[in-house]
Amino acid sequence: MSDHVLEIKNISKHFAGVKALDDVSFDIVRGSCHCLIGENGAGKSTLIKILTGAHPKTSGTVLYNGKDFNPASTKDAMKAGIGCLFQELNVVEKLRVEENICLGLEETRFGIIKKSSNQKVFDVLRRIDSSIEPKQYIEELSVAKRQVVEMAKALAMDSDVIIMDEPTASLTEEEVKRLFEIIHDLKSQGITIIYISHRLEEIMELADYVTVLRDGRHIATKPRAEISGRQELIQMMIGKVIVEDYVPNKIDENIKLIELKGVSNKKLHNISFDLHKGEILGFYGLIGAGKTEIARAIFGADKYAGTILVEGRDVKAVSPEKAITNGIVLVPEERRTQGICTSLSIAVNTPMMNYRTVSHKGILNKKQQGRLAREYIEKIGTACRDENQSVAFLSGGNQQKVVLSKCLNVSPKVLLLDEPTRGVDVGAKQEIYQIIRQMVKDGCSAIVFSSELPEILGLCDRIGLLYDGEIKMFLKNDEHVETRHIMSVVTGGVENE
Amino acid sequence: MRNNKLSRSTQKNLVLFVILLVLCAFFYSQNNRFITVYNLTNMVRQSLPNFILGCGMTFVIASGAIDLSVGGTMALSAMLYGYLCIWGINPWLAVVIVAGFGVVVGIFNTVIMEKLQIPAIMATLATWIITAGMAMSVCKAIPITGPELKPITVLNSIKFGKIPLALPICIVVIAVFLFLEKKTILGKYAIAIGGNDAAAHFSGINVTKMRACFFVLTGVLAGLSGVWQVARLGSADPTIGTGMEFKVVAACILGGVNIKGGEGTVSGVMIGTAILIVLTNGMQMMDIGSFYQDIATGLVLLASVLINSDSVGELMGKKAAA
Amino acid sequence: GNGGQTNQPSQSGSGSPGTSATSSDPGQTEKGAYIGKVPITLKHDVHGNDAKWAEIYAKEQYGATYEVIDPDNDLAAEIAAVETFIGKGVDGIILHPVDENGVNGIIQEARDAGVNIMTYNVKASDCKVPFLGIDEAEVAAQMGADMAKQWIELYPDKEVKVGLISWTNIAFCFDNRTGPFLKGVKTVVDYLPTDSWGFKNSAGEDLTGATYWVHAGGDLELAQTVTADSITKYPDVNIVYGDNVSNGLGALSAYEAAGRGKAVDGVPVTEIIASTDASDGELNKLADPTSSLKYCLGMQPQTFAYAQVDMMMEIINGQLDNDTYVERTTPDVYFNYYKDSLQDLQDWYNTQYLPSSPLDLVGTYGA
Amino acid sequence: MSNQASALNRGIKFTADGVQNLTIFCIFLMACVVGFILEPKLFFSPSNVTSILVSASSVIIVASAVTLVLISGNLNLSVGGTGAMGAVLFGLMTRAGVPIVLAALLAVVLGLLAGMLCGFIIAQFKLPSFIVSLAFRYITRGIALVGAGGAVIFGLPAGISKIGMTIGSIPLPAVYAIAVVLVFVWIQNKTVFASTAYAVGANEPAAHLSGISNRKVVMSVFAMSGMLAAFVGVVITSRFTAADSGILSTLDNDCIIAAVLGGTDINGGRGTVFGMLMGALFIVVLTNIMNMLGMTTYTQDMVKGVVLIGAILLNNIIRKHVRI
Ligand SMILES: Nc1ncnc2c1ncn2[C@@H]1O[C@H](COP(=O)(O)OP(=O)(O)OP(=O)(O)O)[C@@H](O)[C@H]1O
Ligand SMILES: Nc1ncnc2c1ncn2[C@@H]1O[C@H](COP(=O)(O)OP(=O)(O)OP(=O)(O)O)[C@@H](O)[C@H]1O
Ligand SMILES: [Mg+2]
Ligand SMILES: [Mg+2]
Repeated sequence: MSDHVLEIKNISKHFAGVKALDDVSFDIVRGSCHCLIGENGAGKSTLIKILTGAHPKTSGTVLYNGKDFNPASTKDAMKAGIGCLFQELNVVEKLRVEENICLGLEETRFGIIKKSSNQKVFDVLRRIDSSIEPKQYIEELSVAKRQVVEMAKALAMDSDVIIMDEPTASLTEEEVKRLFEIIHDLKSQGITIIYISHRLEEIMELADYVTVLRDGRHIATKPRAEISGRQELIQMMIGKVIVEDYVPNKIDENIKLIELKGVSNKKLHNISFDLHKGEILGFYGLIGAGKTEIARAIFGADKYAGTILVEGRDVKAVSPEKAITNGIVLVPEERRTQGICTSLSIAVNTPMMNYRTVSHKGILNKKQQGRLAREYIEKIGTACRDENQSVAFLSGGNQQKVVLSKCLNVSPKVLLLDEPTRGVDVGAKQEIYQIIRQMVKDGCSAIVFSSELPEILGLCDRIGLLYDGEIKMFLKNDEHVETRHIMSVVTGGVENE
Repeated sequence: MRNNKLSRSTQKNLVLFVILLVLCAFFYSQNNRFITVYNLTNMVRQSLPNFILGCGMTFVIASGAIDLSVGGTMALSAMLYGYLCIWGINPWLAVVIVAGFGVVVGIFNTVIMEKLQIPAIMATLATWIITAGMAMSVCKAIPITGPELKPITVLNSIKFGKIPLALPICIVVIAVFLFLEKKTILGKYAIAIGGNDAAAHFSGINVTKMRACFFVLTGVLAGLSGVWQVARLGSADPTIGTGMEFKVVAACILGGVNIKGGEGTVSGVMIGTAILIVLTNGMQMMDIGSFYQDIATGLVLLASVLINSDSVGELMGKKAAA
Repeated sequence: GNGGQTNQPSQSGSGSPGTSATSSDPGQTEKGAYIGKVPITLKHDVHGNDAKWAEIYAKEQYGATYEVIDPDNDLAAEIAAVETFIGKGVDGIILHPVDENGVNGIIQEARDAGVNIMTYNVKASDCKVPFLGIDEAEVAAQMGADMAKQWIELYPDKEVKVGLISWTNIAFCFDNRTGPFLKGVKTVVDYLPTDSWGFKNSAGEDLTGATYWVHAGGDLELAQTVTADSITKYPDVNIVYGDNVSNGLGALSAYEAAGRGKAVDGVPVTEIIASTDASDGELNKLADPTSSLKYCLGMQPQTFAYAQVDMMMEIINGQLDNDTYVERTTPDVYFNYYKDSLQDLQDWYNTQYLPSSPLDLVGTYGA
Repeated sequence: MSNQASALNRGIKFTADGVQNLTIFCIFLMACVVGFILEPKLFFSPSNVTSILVSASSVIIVASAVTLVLISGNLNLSVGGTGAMGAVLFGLMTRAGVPIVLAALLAVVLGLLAGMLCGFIIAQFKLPSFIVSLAFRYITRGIALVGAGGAVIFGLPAGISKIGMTIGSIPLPAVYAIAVVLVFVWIQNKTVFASTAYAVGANEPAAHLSGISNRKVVMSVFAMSGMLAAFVGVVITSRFTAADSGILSTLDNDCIIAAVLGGTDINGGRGTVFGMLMGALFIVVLTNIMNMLGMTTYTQDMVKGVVLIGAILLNNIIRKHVRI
């Protein structure tokens, strides 16, 4: 047997009008951790879906253990030994943990489930996270623990190859560490890992080999040893190097746009802070620290106890509608489910937060609507066919730009940005940062909620550190900021180390 | 916490069961003939189709679909059965053939849903229009009858002491479906598909095939319900099953099945069915006109979704806390 | 039977029920009898009034308790209703079968349970219990003949063509209404078409003669739409019959919507329309000299209700054997714009229908 | 990556909505041609055209609003019951001597309130519209039955027939239908309200975070459909000079079918009133043709079922291939 567990030869995949993969070839070494990187829409997930039988390929061949491999379904691929953790969460809330892990793998006779030994389930679970009980219902678990269950499922399948598509997107530091240990463990057992992530630090730490895709094409496959660092990876991914640097904004300390006084709810404890005019305030914390909750409370999307003053007035925030009239807008963290209406066109999405710019007394001016959309498309450089294109057919970064257009159209005083670049590729990220900086220059203030420290450090004037629903401290952003210190605070360490 | 987690659906069922008992007690206090062996077994005999279709519909709705075609399938099955008997086919063999026809309808539903990508509600609505129309047009809407139908009508009059055959049939069907729900992949997969069909798909479950199973279940049960109605009525009437789809769906919702899928138990649906039936019968026992029964059904349905809804639950939880 | 009264409304319109006087001993049981009634539906005025008259009469005449369960034209619901009454422990059940073949089993079950039961209007196919009918078929035939004669008299050179808006799926309607109606027309004209519609009466005879024959199922809207399309296709049909109130008035409204359905001083312009039931809606049109609805068959809800209760009480009191088929008949009537005076119509209505409707024919159309 | 947009040419391009509308329009025309070939003398005769328009009017009027209900991602199974309730209330009031216009107004307001309450419960408690409107279907129909005592209410003043009569050869119900459709085409195309309905139907959480009030939208579309349903009940009552508690028994399905034939997505976010109009007219023309062919109502139902599947299939194909 060759030492290549998978050989990918000249794979192409065409969707209606889109070449998602174009003549991709590379090999994967048995027992290695093979990382796959590329910008959004580069074709990573598509490749995975072909390997796991979720999509048929248009042309090309895959050799698995030297033999032609053409799985008709994910079940086929699983049986052959290719297990997968897909990008979206794939657990069933109303079933128990053990039922989820066994789902699709039950030993049955005539459809009747045999009382199988769930020993393996116990073992696998205990190895990853012993705090999860097999009898618990998924709906009682946190998002992160649900992910762990999913991972356990892939492990329980005795796979030869395990594919992980952005598994760490919503894991805590601790959990990521444990995941990496597991990956090392698996490798030592001869299991091959295919690992996809946008977090290049993880790639640098984990990879044995790295394959870079760009626009559906194969750019390079290199052993880890031959890669000099992150910059090289980024260069391969986008073709040019981007420098992130922080420029302080002009802040008027006398004007407080927003004041929070002792805001609390289910997840928040006594949150108090001010936002000054012209300032970009950042909130950093790990997943579950309560960033989204603060954003939603200010935006009036969730209930809270305590006071929020907007320009000195108590808003008794009741609804996003009111918040928008007060000049506050939110870029929500889940773009597809909260930010845009995918089935509608860019032109229809753009005025959604403020119809007054395209209507008079409730009557819509379609021409004005088109003009407005085109104006923003040009102003912030959204790549699209024209303003009548459905947002569904845009890439992630461009969808995010549509969300920003919506917010810009309000001429907001305060911009709330929750994970503004989540799932957005490196190139589009820079463009989005540029838009945010420009908006602040033009007179609005912003609060950025992010779990990516570089983003916070590159944008914000002041940084609030969150841990478990509480603000632990505020820092001024300058060259003295120490990342080690920040990390220790947000992971629950002592405040004044 | 610990007891809580075991029993969210069991708790709901208990509450429903208590409501059922309270209703029964109330109607008994109004007319003590409400609780007699005759009246209680009668309710089962009259509503056998509601009970057994409820069993199948639980799986369909829990899996995130809906089957609005059951009424039409019942009618067409009844007509098919009538003609088979008149053509001289053995009445028991005819039952099997009708069950087979139910399988065909189930597969037809699945094909238009899954292959043609038509939402369940529209697909099964179309099937309902077609089957109900076909049932009416084959006989020009005139019920068919004849001595050939005699053997099946025996089913309606068989009694063990005071217990009519319908009761054991009902119990057996419910037992079978409880078994299917708890002990076979059908129950788990229905919840899995309804709760998260992508997860089910990526777990290697053939979603289309499972959906076909669920629709075949309701198809077969609708076919058999059609035969049962022929046995009850002594004639194959093409209006059999009119409005059945909404009655069954209403019972499912009342029984705690989530219309969006991912949640629901056969036992809950059986209690829900029983509540609706007790309500109708009890109101008749009190000599309340049938027009008021529609209103009562609507109000009960509304109350049950309100009680099951999260936002109302939150509201009440908050009040309890305050 | 004891039905053979003449069909002139002025005579049959007397409110006193023929046989009620025979109930010699009203309060025979101390507590009073307990009667359950299962009509075909309560959604038609005739049946609703029938049920209400029966309740009043049962209470006043016999001190009986009387309850109704409405199956609304659904056989399964009808059987369930009878079962419910058995469960409630009634002394007797008065049943209007939805389907003549569908009720044999449940009648037997009631008898087995020791509950008295009789049918009315529709006879169960396997009938072994007393039955109260109406001499509707004879009257319908007379009305058909009369209408055809009237039309020929008005328009001697316009060929008679018949359109029927009916319940094509109920054999009872063929037997007692549309079938006899066609036969009546045929006694006057001999050239009606002979194409088969595939509708047979319960004797298995093919019913022919209509130029169009559509199903409207006693539903106003459906009657209106199917008639509208028939008007387009067969504009020269001139004798139109709807076999119940909704079928008749639905048909009329379709003709009206097509700009027809009119009369001048009681002389129909394009067609002559007949309905069935003689409820206030129909009588209003019939009396109106500008409407072409000029004939109406009329069930007599009060007479009929009284006769039912009397018959049931005889059964309960042992004067009639419940396990023997006995047929009684009550008289039916038909009305005609040309012969019946407004006062007669109003009097008949006031007797037969409960005084809930503000019908005032004399005031509206008189003088 | 950035300024491609301005470089792209802008010729005339059909959106999926446009293609769908064109398709259903062509299908409707084809049905008309078939009708004309089968019955050359009768099909385009004034009486037949009138009859088609009158038959379609109830569905067109109510489905105009139901299309918006579907666009907002909801179903309304209670329009038939609401219509019957409006009819009975109108009948009872006019019989009791309430002035006709006032009675009609009150009936329509009752329909509006019933719809609004239904929409309120759906939006406020975040309940599936299928179930809530099903409950309302039972309740409204029950109220209609109780109000009418089950029977048809006759003895209404002759004056009410003015509301639904035919003036010359122009039937008023058809005039109402045309007026309502025009208003709703305008609403759908020109108002912010309709835009918010599309947004709510396409993605409710996103619309919420854009400051669009789901409750306002849902209450409005349900109120509109309830109002128009009651209005249709009034018109029918005046046409029959009788208030029937059993009317409009198939209206719920018919409205959904007309809208879906016209390209409305049952899952929300897509659809046009014009498409619904074509869908409704197509169904009525089809029925008309089948009636003229002498098909029984039952056989017609079968054909309609098959047509429904075909139409949805066609719409899906268009959606798949017109990727704009
Ligand atoms: N089902 C589909 N139909 C049409 N186009 C698709 C489909 N799935 C993916 N694409 C397109 O194929 C391209 C590759 O997408 P893919 O999901 O593989 O990217 P990715 O590298 O996984 O991106 P991300 O980092 O955002 O997950 C994109 O342009 C995408 O729009
Ligand atoms: N849908 C959900 N179901 C259950 N728990 C949830 C859900 N969403 C969030 N949580 C949990 O609620 C807590 C707070 O979540 P929140 O979204 O406010 O955090 P965050 O700091 O914004 O993190 P994120 O980086 O995910 O946005 C976390 O423990 C998280 O796991
Ligand atoms: Mg991906
Ligand atoms: Mg968050």
